Amino acid sequence: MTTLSNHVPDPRLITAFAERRDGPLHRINPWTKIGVVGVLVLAVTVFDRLALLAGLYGTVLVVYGVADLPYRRLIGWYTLPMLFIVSVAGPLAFLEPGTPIGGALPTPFGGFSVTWEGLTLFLELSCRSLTVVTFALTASMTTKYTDVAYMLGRLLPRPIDQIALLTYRFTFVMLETLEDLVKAALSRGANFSEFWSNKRLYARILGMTMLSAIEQSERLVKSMEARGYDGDLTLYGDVPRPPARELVAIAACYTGVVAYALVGVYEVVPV
Amino acid sequence: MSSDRSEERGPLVDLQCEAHTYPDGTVGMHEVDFSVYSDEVVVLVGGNGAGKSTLLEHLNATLIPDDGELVVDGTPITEDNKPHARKEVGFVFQDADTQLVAPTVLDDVMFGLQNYGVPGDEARERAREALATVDASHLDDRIPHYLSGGEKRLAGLAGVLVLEPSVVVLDEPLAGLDPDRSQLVAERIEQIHEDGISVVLSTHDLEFAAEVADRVCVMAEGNIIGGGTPREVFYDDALLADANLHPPSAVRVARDAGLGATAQPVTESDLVSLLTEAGNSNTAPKPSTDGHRHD
Amino acid sequence: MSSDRSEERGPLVDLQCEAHTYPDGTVGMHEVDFSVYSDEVVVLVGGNGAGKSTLLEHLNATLIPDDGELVVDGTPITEDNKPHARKEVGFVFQDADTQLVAPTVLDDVMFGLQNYGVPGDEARERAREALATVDASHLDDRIPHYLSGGEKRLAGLAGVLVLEPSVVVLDEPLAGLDPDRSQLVAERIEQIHEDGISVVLSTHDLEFAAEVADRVCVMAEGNIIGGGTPREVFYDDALLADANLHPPSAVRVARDAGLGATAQPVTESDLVSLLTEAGNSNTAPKPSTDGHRHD
Amino acid sequence: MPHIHLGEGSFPLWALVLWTLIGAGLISTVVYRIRKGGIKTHQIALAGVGAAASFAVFQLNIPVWGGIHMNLTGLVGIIAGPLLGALVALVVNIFSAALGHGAVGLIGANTLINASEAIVAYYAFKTLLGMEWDVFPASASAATLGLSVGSFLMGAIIVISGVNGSALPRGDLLIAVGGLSALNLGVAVVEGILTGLIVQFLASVRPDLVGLTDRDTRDEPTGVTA
Ligand SMILES: Nc1ncnc2c1ncn2[C@@H]1O[C@H](COP(=O)(O)OP(=O)(O)OP(=O)(O)O)[C@@H](O)[C@H]1O
Ligand SMILES: Nc1ncnc2c1ncn2[C@@H]1O[C@H](COP(=O)(O)OP(=O)(O)OP(=O)(O)O)[C@@H](O)[C@H]1O
Ligand SMILES: [Mg+2]
Ligand SMILES: [Mg+2]
Repeated sequence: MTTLSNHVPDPRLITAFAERRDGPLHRINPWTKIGVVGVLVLAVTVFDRLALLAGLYGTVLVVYGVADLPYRRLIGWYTLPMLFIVSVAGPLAFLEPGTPIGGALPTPFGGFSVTWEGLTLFLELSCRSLTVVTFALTASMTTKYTDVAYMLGRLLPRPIDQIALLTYRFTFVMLETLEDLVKAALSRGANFSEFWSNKRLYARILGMTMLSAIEQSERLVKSMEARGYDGDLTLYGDVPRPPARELVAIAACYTGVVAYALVGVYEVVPV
Repeated sequence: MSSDRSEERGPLVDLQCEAHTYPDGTVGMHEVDFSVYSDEVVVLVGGNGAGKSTLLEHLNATLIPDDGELVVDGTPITEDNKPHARKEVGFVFQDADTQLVAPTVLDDVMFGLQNYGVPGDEARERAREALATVDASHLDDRIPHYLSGGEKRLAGLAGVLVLEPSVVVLDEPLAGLDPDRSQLVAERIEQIHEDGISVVLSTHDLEFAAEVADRVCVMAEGNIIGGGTPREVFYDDALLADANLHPPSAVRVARDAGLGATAQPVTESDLVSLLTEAGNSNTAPKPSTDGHRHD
Repeated sequence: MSSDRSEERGPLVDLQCEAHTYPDGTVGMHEVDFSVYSDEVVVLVGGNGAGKSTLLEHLNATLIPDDGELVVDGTPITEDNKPHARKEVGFVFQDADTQLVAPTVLDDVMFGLQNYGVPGDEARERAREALATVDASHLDDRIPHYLSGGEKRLAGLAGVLVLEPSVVVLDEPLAGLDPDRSQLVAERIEQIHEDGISVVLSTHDLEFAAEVADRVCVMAEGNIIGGGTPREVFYDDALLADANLHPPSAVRVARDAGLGATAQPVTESDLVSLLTEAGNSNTAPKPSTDGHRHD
Repeated sequence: MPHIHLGEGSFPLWALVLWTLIGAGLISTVVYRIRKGGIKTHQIALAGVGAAASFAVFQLNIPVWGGIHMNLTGLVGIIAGPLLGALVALVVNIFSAALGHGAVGLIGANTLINASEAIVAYYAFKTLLGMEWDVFPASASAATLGLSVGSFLMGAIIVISGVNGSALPRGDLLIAVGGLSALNLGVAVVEGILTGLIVQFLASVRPDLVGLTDRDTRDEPTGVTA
């Protein structure tokens, strides 16, 4: 559907990859993947050299390919995370103190130019962000729907787990509602290409989506209470503990990152 | 219908309702007395907005009458023992999507058991059995999102049957289903009935109503305006006209063809046997009968 | 059917589709060639998930084939002239709720006109007329959200008719409607057809299909596996079995009662006239039915 | 310019820990209050399906300035109330992070920002309605205000944390962040107007909905503020 964005990954597509394909990453324990996400977050936060960050990013990109996922889509999905980087690191690239690249741009406020340090910062931030984005997508696209649900049930406290489980289940339903509304309006000649002259149409479509959500929730309450629900949806299913070798690998990753941080970055442990 | 047994035991569910007013002020149902006896299939028919869903939702205390009483298996239901009504009266809602809340079909069937504190292993066991009774064992690890309409409904039915209710209520069980899936669901309903569970359902498909009902209740404008056996109801023109209903196909055909005077067929098979009997009793040469693949 | 006229003019809509794959990889439809000629009612039948909605949504370029072409009234539809397809082919979606987006019914009917730049007064005038053609003038200032299912569908139909399309596509127009409202919608469909607009619809109600169709297309697993007049299709056992369908009631009754050999009734009224003629041609006053002599 | 979430790895470790702790503190408070009041099934269902809708709406491309995306956080706050609104913000951020939008390590910070939007929008809306404002101006202003507070908070979080690896003094960082906040304010106005129109629409088809919100939160007279 053209109006639904291709800059935002469609949960239905993500789930389809997880459910219908079977690559090497599909066979890795979901908890291990969460562990890797954690170690990557830590790593991109503490690593302080562009080369290191770029290496990490490159590795994750390779893993994405090994998992048999489409690179072409990834480019579109990078748009939103890159926007933060461009809007924060963009100005910083000019403001960052350091050696200017090429000549300065004369402006009323003085000379203006991108510095080497600014450029490095920009690239560092990009690698940091895209490393985790890419791996989060890899994990989402290779972890089965039920495993995700069980983990949500495990990780989140009540009642957040209940809300998250329902959100996960109903995202698919709500997407279809939204899509149906857009389809129906398009077939009567609606024009979605300009916002300001069509703002009422947008409001109605989004309003109907919300309304349908509210009414769906009213029906949901009835059906859950009819089966004795009182705010406590526990799932019996579970995701098994990772096998020993995966645990060892994760532990090694964490140790490596922490050691590097202590020695290389914060210099807590003198070399 | 083992009516002696049911009279002896009294109704399984007995609803005395003065009226039901929705929060926005719409009166969904007026004064209604409605009972379900053991081992019967009751079908509610009536136009859109006649109050069928409103009535059904009173039977397990999903809705509460403005003034009145619900008695389930001899126990009056109050705010405190709603769970009793919920347990004895299983409810399959029309909207199959809101019925399935858990990540897999098996989890969903176990959902009710878990709410009543059945331990995991036993719950899993019973859930598998319930899925088997509706011929849906193969669905156990499927995600609700990928189920077809008919499969969703079977899963919803299993999730209710697993609680071993004495009455199962179904709101428009055939809505949106193709003929094959409708038949599958209809067969499951018949089978539940054979297992000794009473069934109350609403439908717009009067052929289906004629087929499964022991008793038909006709609703219009929030009232039960009549009822009886399918034959009594579907040959009562005045009653059907009041409810804006038309008789089922077999009745119309028999009528229009001037056949219905004495035999009064209500289902397709009634009509067929009427016609074949008539044909046989005639001396006329028997027409070619290639079509005994009646379902 | 003025088939000479339609042959002369070529099809109104012509879809040549290699396949349609949904974003998640599901193939909703395989190779399909489908045309709609002027002044005909085409009915798609098939089980749940057979691909009916997928096919219908191609007819006004809501969906685009992976590879293939849609030609509307002689114009091939590309990314740039989708509006042409949207204007010529009106689409009434199954879910009436996602169809009505304006605060009142009249506003909603005017919605399409405003999109095409028709000035307010004229739009209002035409919207009122469109509501009148579906017998829904009294609904004009109601809030769509509070309408009954049948009323919503009439409002949706008016919103499409007002655009004066040459083809109207309806996805399961009778879903969820009571018999009275079904009949009202069915009558409106007949009337649209009489006004010279071609109609394409999908339905699970084969009695209704038999009633309204000039041509029936049978779908299964994303393919059109057969088609023809209702009589051809509903007496083709092999075809129906392939699509997991059962023939409509009249056909089954005629079959099972051994009446169908030559007369082959497909609608209830066919059956009735078969039976009454048989009755009349006979001297027997009672339901004697060797109606196979009828042709 | 889409609605911007903080990106992964942009802050030093101490800031990540700090914002996660504060975010967790906010959520704990909310959870505590909800549990104390006894959460009702209908609240769970409303929050769950509401979050699903908010997440689905994010898929819609709104063609302003090359395309923006919104979660309608202000609207969620107005409909679901401050407590559920905060939880919805968390859940939506978790799912967004899983799809590569937003950041796993900064779920705390991003939740803080979105929850404040929902909470402020809710109270502003109630207040303005109390001052006899019409539905449209009240909801549009409330949402705009909520989202502005959110974007201000986001700017503050960046300035306090400092950008990972940048040697720029905080004062100069303020200038860079000013640009970002300005963009976010622009989006806030668009989303505010849209929210106003949506609430107006909802009020026209289901006038009871605003009252329904009342019922959900009546037992919570004092609000949770970020
Ligand atoms: N949640 C609600 N709030 C307000 N009014 C309602 C609600 N649900 C139903 N009603 C109204 O109550 C009346 C009875 O509705 P009900 O849903 O019971 O009819 P029904 O016989 O089940 O119709 P259908 O065949 O269309 O399902 C109708 O007038 C309807 O508009
Ligand atoms: N949006 C979608 N995304 C993915 N798959 C889809 C989507 N819509 C339909 N499908 C799949 O495409 C196939 C054809 O579906 P379609 O809706 O066309 O069937 P249908 O004949 O209209 O069925 P029904 O009678 O249940 O309406 C089915 O396998 C269905 O699961
Ligand atoms: Mg109903
Ligand atoms: Mg369909």
